[in-house]
Amino acid sequence: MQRILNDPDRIVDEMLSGFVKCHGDIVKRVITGPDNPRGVIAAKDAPIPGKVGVVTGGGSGHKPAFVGYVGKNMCDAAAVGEIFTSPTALSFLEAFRAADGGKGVACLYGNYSGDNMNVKMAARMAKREGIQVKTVVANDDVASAPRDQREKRRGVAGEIFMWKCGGGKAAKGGSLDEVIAAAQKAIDNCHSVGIGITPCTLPAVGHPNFEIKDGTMEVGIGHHGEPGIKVCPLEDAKGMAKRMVDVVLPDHPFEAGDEVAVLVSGLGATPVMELYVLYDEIECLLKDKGIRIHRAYVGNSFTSLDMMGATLTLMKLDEELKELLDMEAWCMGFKQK
Amino acid sequence: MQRILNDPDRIVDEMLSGFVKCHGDIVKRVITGPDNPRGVIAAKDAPIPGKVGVVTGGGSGHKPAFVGYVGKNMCDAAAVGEIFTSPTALSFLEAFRAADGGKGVACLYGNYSGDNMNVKMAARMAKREGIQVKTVVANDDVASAPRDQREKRRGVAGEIFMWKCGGGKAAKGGSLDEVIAAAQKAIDNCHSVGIGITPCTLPAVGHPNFEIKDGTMEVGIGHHGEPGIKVCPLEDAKGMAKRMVDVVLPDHPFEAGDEVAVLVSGLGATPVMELYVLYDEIECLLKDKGIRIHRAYVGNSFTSLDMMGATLTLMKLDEELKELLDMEAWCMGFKQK
Amino acid sequence: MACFANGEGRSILLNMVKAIQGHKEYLGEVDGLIGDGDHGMNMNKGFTLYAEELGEDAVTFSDGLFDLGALLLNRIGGSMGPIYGTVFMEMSDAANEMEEVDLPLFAAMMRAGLEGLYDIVDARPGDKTLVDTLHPAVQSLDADARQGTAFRDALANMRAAAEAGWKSTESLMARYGRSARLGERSRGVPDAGATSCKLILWAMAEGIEALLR
Amino acid sequence: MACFANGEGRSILLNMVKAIQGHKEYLGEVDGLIGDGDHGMNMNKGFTLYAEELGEDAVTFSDGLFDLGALLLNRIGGSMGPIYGTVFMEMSDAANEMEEVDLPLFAAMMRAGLEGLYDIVDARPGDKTLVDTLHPAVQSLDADARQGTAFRDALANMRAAAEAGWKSTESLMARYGRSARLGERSRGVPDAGATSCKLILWAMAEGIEALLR
Ligand SMILES: Nc1ncnc2c1ncn2[C@@H]1O[C@H](COP(=O)(O)OP(=O)(O)O)[C@@H](O)[C@H]1O
Ligand SMILES: Nc1ncnc2c1ncn2[C@@H]1O[C@H](COP(=O)(O)OP(=O)(O)O)[C@@H](O)[C@H]1O
Ligand SMILES: [Mg+2]
Ligand SMILES: [Mg+2]
Ligand SMILES: [Mg+2]
Ligand SMILES: [Mg+2]
Repeated sequence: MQRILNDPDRIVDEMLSGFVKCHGDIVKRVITGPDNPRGVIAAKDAPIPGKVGVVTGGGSGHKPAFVGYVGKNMCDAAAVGEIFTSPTALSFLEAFRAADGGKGVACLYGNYSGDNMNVKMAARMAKREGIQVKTVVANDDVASAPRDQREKRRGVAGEIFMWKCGGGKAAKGGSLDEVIAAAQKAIDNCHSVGIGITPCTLPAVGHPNFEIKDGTMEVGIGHHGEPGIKVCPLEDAKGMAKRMVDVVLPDHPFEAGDEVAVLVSGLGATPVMELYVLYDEIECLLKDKGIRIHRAYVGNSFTSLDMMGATLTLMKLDEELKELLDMEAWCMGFKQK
Repeated sequence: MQRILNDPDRIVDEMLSGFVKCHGDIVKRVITGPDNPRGVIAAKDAPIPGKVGVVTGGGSGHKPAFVGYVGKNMCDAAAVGEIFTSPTALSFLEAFRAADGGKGVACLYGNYSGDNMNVKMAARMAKREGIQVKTVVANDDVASAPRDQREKRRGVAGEIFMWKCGGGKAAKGGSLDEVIAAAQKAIDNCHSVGIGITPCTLPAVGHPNFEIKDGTMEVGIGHHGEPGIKVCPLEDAKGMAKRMVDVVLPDHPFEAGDEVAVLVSGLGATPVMELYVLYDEIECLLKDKGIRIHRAYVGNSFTSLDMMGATLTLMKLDEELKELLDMEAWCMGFKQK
Repeated sequence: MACFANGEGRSILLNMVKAIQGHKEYLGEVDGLIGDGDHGMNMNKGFTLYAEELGEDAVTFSDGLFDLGALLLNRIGGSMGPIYGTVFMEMSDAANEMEEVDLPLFAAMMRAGLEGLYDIVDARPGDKTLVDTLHPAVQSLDADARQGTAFRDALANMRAAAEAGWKSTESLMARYGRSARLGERSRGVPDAGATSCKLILWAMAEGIEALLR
Repeated sequence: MACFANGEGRSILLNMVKAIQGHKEYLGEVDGLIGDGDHGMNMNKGFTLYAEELGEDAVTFSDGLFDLGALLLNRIGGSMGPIYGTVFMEMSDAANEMEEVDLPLFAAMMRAGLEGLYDIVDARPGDKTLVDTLHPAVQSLDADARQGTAFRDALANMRAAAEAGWKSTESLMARYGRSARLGERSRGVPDAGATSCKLILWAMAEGIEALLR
């Protein structure tokens, strides 16, 4: 395994150490109790009294997610788990503490069973401490369950739009219920799909986790390499774009005249140049359908270690979501004026 | 080859098309003559009358370089070559035209023989059109030639600091000579080294360009996979950090009390998480030597397609460079408030 | 009636640790096939940390289970933190700090673990999770406790039940956890949690067998 | 004295195109060893584009050289654009639109190409660049033109000189271009530009030989 690391079992803590050193103008590390030496990552000025706290968290290996979305007008704190492993309940609890400005905490996270269990336990503990926590569970990955079982779907890159809109609402002074409602609306309007073309290697495991045969691609792959809906021969960018759009469009469904935000995220090791080639194709397909692109984001926004491939997320916009999406934001992973 | 593309021979044009669609708020494509259908990428508001134009350019495959550094307070225009191939003289000429606000153009580019020849030819043509062009040639790659032959060294990620400082000077209303002097000082103060741990594959070639054997690493590798000073057994992040610092520090030389800017760039396919681990080690080593870090940047800032590995760049700061570095900037690849 | 001294728990616990450490790669591979490949890594990290913190100390079986469970819950996270954390801590509570553990008590501990788990997950037998290993093991112990089977025989029966349950996950379709989204594609591979649970129950049984008197 | 009709240049030019197209991978590999691997790709793209734009048209050798050179310079870039662009365009200028090309004229064209190149690069023989192929080829033609050798024999001599020059780059240490920074590590591999130059000169010679009368 050709990688840059020391002890694979300590990679998360070392990464956090470097992250905090580099982004001290945006974030800080907060340790509120002795049992969680890792602490959590919080926005530099968190908690903001009188503002609803926005919290997220999840396993590591998805950079910029999750700590890269802590900052102005996005998340106030993030709990950090081991690679591909939910943070502990204690860790979520610490994030709640770090984010709570007295108006309650909106915990906006992805639908994975570990996260579900740990957030639930943490929310219970927080309640005992007098912190009110409400949650939104992202489930935007179309490929992970049929439409009538949306509650079973995984959360993927759509989470970024959920944080942006929830975080924006909180920054505008929204109440906990308003923040939850905005974040819920955002994720309900998000539909994503991924295509994997190479597997990823967990540093502590040392060999690829699963196989994607040369010359094939996995349509609907999850952010941890969870197998997708279909393995098919590798296609060109045009073919991949069509496949992604064909999965995502009918799901909302998106229709001519709809205004959308588009996010094309690399899975980690795909050169960004190729993401623009892919976006170029996607834009053409959306235009052809009469869909209007309000904003587009292209980059490695939600990754899976060294996996090659990309995800497409479309969010249907209304006036409220547009206003929230357009707000300034300043995190390591999301800088917008 | 597992990649996202259509016709490998058209990848650069398709990438540019997607890039311009996505970043229309920052850049535009400018075509000033019929002979170069690709045109060049210019800042949205370029040329700015009365401001010195800042131009760069180079082969593709280095995203965000070069087009990702066109924008506010950085470059006004960039010429775009094929993958790893200098842009044509005509293309550089078009970039000069697109950037010239009547005060002349500072062409800040990297030391590669193709770029040298094409820029020289373009400058000659520009002169005939009444555009004054002066150049700074980046040569910050310590591993590429001994210190007493600095003029032979390649330009690598230090170019970003050169653009930042040159671009800043131009934005502040500096004259052409002042812009050139600032950019020259910036690059003279930059010292870089790269370590490659996997090779890269040119899309049109379809297999890795060169070999880095599993379990080894190439110290001093160039941004196109040019062999380095030494192949040695793969080390951990601590070992790599030490090797990089040991190459770079004696070169200026950097000394206790010096203030520096640090840039740790991934080579494309290395997960960003690992770059933070590396930065964590580098920061410790610099601190130990009494070197003060004024600003640090970590990310995929100057890449080599899908190569794994990283580069370290240190720039020695003085008051002028600090002021220029601290200025706001807004490009796809460099967003700073 | 056969029993073992709660105070001698150290060897049982270390046997469980050894079982996980020895199957770290295997568990990762099984999880890699239809999950995300981290199961071996996380389990190994948690169990190894526990062994390190225990050091050379003696510990009762029930206290050890509590410490191990709390460590998994508070320091490892993932699905395994809350799941095994809950199971082990509930088992510990049910032991009620008794000095000797006989079959009825051990069966009650195991049932408490399963019930604690049911409190936090919706999965039930047949859903291709570790419940498919744990549930038949508990059933088997309960039945043997009621029938007055010898402790040693009951442990052998429990092992067989756990193994059969684990094996059954191979042909099941996952409905919870990461592999749930695979539908039909999840068949043909055992569940990772069911696999680690089988290893743990076997190691626990072996540890107890060596102490029985 | 033997000569060929400038107006029949098409077959010579297409022979050069074919030589590059047929060695695209090989040139990429040679450049990959101590350069950046793009030499085959760029050369192939430029020469193929030229052939496409030429289509079915007839063209004089000298006009074709100019078009090919201009295309490389204006559309391909890299080092090859200015280098081969200059060489071909200077050769074309030196042909002076003559209707027949004999050995003295061809030798003069080649010399003009080399001199144009010397105007824009500092590399000289021994620096492990395409100069090591081009320079001896020009020398050989010059000598044969002075001595009145038959055109066909002079072309054979030129080929041998180019090949020997190309071969010599294998043991040289690079001093210009990307591989220059390799120092000692650049020995043992031929230079990419010297390789393509040899292919081009051979194809050019073959093309001329077929037209000689
Ligand atoms: N909701 C759930 N209910 C019951 N068991 C579950 C659930 N989610 C996961 N599991 C168990 O956890 C195992 C996976 O554990 P692990 O790989 O450590 O965590 P993760 O799935 O978060 O990566 C599965 O094989 C399954 O047995
Ligand atoms: N400064 C120079 N002088 C003479 N020849 C050069 C110079 N730079 C490059 N070359 C020639 O160009 C060849 C490489 O061409 P190519 O790979 O197409 O361009 P690049 O080096 O820009 O990738 C070298 O093998 C060498 O023969
Ligand atoms: Mg996991
Ligand atoms: Mg090149
Ligand atoms: Mg797992
Ligand atoms: Mg080359």
